[in-house]
Amino acid sequence: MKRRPLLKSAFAASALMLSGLFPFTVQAAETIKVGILHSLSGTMAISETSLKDMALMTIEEINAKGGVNGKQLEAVVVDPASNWPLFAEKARQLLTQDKVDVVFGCWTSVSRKSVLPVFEELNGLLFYPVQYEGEELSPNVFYTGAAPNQQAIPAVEYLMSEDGGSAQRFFLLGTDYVYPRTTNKILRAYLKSKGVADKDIEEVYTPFGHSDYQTIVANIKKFSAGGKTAVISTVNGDSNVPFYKELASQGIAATDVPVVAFSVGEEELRGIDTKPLVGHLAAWNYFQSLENPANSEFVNKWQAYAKAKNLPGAAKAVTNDPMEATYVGIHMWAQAVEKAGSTSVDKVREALAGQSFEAPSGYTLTMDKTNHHLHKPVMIGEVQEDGQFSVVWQTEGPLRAQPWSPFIPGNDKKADYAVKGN
Amino acid sequence: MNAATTHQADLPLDTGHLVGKGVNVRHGTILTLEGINVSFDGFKALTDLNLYIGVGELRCIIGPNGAGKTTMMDVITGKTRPDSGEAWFGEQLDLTRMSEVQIAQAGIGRKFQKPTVFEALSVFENLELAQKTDKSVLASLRARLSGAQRDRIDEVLATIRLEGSRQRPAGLLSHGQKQFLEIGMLLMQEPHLLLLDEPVAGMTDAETEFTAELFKSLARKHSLMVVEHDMGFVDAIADHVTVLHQGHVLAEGSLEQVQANERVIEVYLGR
Amino acid sequence: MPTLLYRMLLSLALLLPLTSHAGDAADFVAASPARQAQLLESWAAAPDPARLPLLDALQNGRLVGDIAKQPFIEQDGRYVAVEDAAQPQGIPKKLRLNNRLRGLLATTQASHQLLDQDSTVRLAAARQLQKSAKPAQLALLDARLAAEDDKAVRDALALALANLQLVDSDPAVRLAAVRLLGESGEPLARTRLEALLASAESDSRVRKAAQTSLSQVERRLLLGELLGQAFSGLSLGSILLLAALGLAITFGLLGVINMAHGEMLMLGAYTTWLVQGAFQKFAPGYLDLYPLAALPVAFLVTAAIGMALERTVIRHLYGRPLETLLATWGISLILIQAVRVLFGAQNVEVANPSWLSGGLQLLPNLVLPYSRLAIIGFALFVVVLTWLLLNRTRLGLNVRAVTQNRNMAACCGVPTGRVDMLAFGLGSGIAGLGGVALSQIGNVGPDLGQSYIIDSFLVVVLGGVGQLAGTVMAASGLGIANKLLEPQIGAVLGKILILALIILFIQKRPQGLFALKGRVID
Amino acid sequence: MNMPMNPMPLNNSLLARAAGKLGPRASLGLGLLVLAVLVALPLLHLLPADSALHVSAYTLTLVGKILCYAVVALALDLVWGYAGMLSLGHGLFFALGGYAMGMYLMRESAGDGLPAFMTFLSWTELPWYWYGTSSFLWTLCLVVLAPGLLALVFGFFAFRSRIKGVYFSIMTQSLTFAGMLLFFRNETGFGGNNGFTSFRSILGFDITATGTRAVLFLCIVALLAGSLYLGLRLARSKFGRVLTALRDAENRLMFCGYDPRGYKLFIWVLSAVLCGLAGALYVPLVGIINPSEMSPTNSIEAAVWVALGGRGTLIGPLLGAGLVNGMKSWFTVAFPEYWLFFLGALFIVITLYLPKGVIGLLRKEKEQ
Repeated sequence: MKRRPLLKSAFAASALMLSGLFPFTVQAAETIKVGILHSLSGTMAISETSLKDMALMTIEEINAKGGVNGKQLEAVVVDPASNWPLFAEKARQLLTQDKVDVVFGCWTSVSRKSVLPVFEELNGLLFYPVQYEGEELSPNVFYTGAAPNQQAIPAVEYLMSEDGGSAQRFFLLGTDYVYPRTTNKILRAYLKSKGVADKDIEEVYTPFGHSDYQTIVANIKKFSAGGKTAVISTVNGDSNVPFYKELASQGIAATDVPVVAFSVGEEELRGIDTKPLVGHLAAWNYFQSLENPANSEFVNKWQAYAKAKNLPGAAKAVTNDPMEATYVGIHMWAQAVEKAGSTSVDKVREALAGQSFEAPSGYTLTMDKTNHHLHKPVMIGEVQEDGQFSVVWQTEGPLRAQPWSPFIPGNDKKADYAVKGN
Repeated sequence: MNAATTHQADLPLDTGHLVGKGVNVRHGTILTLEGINVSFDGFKALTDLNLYIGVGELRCIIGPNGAGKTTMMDVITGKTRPDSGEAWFGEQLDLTRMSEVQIAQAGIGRKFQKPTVFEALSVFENLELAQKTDKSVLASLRARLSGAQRDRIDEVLATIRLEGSRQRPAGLLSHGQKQFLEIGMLLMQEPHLLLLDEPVAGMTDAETEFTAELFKSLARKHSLMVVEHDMGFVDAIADHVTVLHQGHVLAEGSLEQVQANERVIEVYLGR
Repeated sequence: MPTLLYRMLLSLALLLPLTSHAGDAADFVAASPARQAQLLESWAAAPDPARLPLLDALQNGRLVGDIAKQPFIEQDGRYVAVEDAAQPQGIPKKLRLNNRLRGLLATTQASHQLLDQDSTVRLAAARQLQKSAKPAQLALLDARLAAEDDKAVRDALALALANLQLVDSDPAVRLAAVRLLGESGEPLARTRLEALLASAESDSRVRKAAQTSLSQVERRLLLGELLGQAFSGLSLGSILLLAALGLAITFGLLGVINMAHGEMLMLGAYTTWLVQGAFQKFAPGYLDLYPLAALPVAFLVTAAIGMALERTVIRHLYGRPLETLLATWGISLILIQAVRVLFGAQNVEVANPSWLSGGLQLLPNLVLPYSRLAIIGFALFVVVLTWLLLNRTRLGLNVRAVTQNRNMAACCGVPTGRVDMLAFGLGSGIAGLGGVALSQIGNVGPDLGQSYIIDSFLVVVLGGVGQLAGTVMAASGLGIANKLLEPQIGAVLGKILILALIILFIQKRPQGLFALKGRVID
Repeated sequence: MNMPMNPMPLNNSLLARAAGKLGPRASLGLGLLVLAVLVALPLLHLLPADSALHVSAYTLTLVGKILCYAVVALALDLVWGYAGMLSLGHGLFFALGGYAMGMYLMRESAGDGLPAFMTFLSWTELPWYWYGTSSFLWTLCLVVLAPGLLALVFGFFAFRSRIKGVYFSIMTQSLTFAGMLLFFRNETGFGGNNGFTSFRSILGFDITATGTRAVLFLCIVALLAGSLYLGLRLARSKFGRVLTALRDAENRLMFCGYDPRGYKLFIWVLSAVLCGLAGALYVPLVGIINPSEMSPTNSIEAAVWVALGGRGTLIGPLLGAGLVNGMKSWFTVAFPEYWLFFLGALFIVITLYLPKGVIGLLRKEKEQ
């Protein structure tokens, strides 16, 4: 029987293909399928895992209230494993194989850029919950995180104010990718418009996962001798811990050189001893420490959920801005589906315009009528000893997003409504 | 693991061609070693070694362990560069300036102490690879065995008595068979000079006898240099013996002469 | 001379008993942030020892106010009334400070501490004022300088005063101030002198003196910078060394391409976190000692895991180094995901104990963080320990025997299986120790090990496989080279350049820095 | 140099060839069958979506992706399985080919202007290495030249100083790591972390059109078939036997008069070029190329495909790439949190119990 091995390999190969053709799904009768596309392994798992859990909690909450249009929501969770081509593949799988009606997911800009063509080709619907650099406006994406004008610029305004320490010099420190670069570009233009000279702005980028901040902190020290300095940090994820630890051990206190971060929230602070960091700042649209009934309900619900599901680190479960944005996004989508009476993407998109929701931030957030972004309030929080932020400043009300920042040349020609292939 | 490689000279890459088709042996000497010194981190492996091998000669080298036999072979084959001294192949080829590959292509074949054959390849293929021909990459890509080449392989197969195993993977051969295969590979290279490091180690008496016959028939056509501990074997083949000790030549002559030499006795039997 | 007059008046005012500070706390609690700033500034110019408890409470975050804006100081959960406040109404709220107020508070506290009995307190206060004194405090500084009898404090005060006197209307005063600043090594002094030179300073003597002082200051600053660079290179080197040392044993001696080595570092760091948690729970009084306790625990835990891996997987793969690579990579995937499932994907918090927080201020622009100093020392300690273990113990002898000739060692009665296991355990344990050190300067998360694995292999290969001295040289060399290149061409290009250099270097010495020469039999 | 780096089963390649010889008709038949299925897939994709036989874009992309990986596995096997040099940097060559194609696709979608990320960096003209990338022909040259030249230079130096075994693996790993760092930089001019995305068209055809996708898929099948044929010819030539000899006893080969450097360099560059070609076809198919393709992890994974399938054989790596990636696709949906455990355990089991890979297992059964 000399042919057997070859037949066997053929069998193996065809089994393999079948597994590709019919991925793991369980068909249930009357449900609305919701895709969740967050990395559960790889480098981004650190940030995205809790968003997946938050999405599941929100879906559970909606289901407990009777679902949407009388149907239960069914979550389809996949793991794109922090691998960008895999994001595109999984997005296609969710839309065409699992036939989900909406996808909540992505964290990094590159993952969003990777799935964008898929969503546009298949006319899917993606809710993106993280603050980002703007410069994009797809009809198939709703952005529930902040655009640069909803985070970066108010933070700098605050730093330049008397209460913020009247900073005159700015050290823009970021991880080398698109979000920090765009943000810093916008900030530079903004600072120039405020009369800050080029020599008073220093822009430094470090690679992903950079862990040795000795030289950079020494440079910050040197730079800060030239006048009241603030550091504007767009340092990403894991690099923050060594950065803050180095700041503390080289004796840079917030009173001397405040650091305002756009990517550090409650979740990131869990990994850092915050005692030496008191007074450093972060700018977000939501903080866990906000005192209002909607938020305390939100926080309690999350902590109870974490405990009930026995999530790792449940004892210290915290909420943060992207989690709130996920929560708000799912609720808004559910409201829009109810309003449209259908899960059809085109109808839901129409219904989403102008949709509003009482968010845990204590504000009523509204989805803009045209530009697919939320109107959001901006808050500056100071790091406290307990790893929480206390809000030291906030905008009067929600701001409208400017995905095409006026500080980037050429953007004045871009339409402020969603167009395919931008 | 390490590093005789540190002795390697940097050579240009394109050495895939025969360096010299013939070896100039006008003075009847195929190999000349003069004043060779080699040391490893202070340890003197060869000191002021002088050795001459004539064309068609069958020379046996004996000597206690650590006498420098293998290092000498390394010097001849280009594996180790001498710190000083001269090594000539024939009259014109300076071995100290040639790479291992160039030396092999010039016509020096070497058999290792431990038989090394290409274990994943068949006996036939082992011989095929060793065959004297253009060994460049391009030639190998296009290579087709001609009838004459095939006949030559069959001939050698017969010589080393491995006709019955021609398609067997070399890795499955017995130790003695591997020794013969390696000798056969040397023959395929058609070298002018054969260096053989303990060729009969691990062979049965019959095999040893056969090997002795084989070597004697090879001499005249080729020059042979045999390192061996088996005195019986040496007695059977050698007309000329060199004794190495502490990196230089202690005595030279016929086996009887050498065995009668006081210093040799001293070295072998201890003081 | 209006200045002189002004100064005399102020000095007089200082000598007068301060009329009313009875309402200070109440004023402050009731005030808006802007008014609070004004209050602090005025207090800074006119210190009063009686105000110190209030300032301390404010700084510690113990000053609270109730709904009626009455001030209280929180003590052990009780609210003690300051001044003549009644019972608190409702739950008093902590007074939140912002950075501006914190800065002013530090200055105000310092000017109050100038009146302290203890000269070290006064010295620290004077140093703080060098950085942040405001013109309104000129008179105060003048008065304190005159009254000060401790030389060190007087020098510090003089320097603080000189900062303010740079804008004095009297050229002689300015000249003296400029000369004094030349003695300073503060980065701020350079800025101030540069500002003076850029201003419309008319007096040529002052200008000239400022030039001289500036170059003096710059020289001192340069020294600090160079030392700082050397230190950070050394520190990075010590970290690379700790990361690579375990690998030098598992890879260098046993020949196992241990891709799970990084995970041993990670497990060591997680063990530190667990030990910290245990201390928080059971011995909060000794919390500061947790890193010391974590060392043996981390060593034992990772060594045990290493030995278990050796027994179950790796021992089947000796002599097949490239296959150990695949198997250990599988192990590393499993360990990472296991930690992720057990402890969560997020980083966990490992806090520096107080004795590893902060740093040694060697020069005004050179701080050597205690954590990094400790790591350099620790790295040396581990190297020495490893050397002793390998060269001075029976186990070390056995390990070297087995790695050189396994069969021969077995014939001599060396229990090779046990030696392999122990050696692998040792390598893993050392990696665990490295993990404890890494937890003090970086993040502790499931991916911790991944970021060190490539560097670790480079260090071992560059140093020469199986060469402890080579590993040490390679680690410190890489660290220093990285830090020398970083300021010139940036972190990324620096790293790429170093990788390119290594690839070229390996050309010349394919077996690493410290390879043995010798005859090799094929 | 007794690095026991390749304790390859003695007679593995012999057996491989034996198997080939024993049932040439059967294997040819099977090969043609697989080929027919692979050619049929894109044609079925052209059917209307509601047809029962319609093959979805998802399936086509997934299978296409796996086929690209299969080419990488085959290329890696040529240097590892046959020549005994384990490269942990093949991801770099794959990515370089991908980037070369990506440059063309970016130019195509940018039209006359600069690619969007350059406008974003405020660059006003193309960097020199972008010249000519709007031409498809030059792009094809780049796809071959970029990985080929890099491999040539690196290989020349590495083989000249006889870096081999573990050293070679670590050096290749550093090489791809350095490449990743370089491409992550935005100033390098390849889009930084985001790399290239949002392609519109290729040679004027809409890149998401079913027809384009089908043709692309056919190209990948052709590449795979071509590489397989090339591999087969090489393995059966004297060149292939020299490689095997090189793997098992490099010194013996040198004393036979062969210069190993030329042989190593040839197979190394060929392998890099194959990877580059696979990368070039992969990019338009999945729609993104970014530096994480160069991460050392990806290259290690490629080695795992080869080991799993069975190195030193031609079919093994293909099977390995298919199995691992198929499982990955399935596990990441079925057990998103636990799939790494499966993958990790798989590697351990393979190395411990299946040193000859799946192919070895299948053959062993046959022998019984």
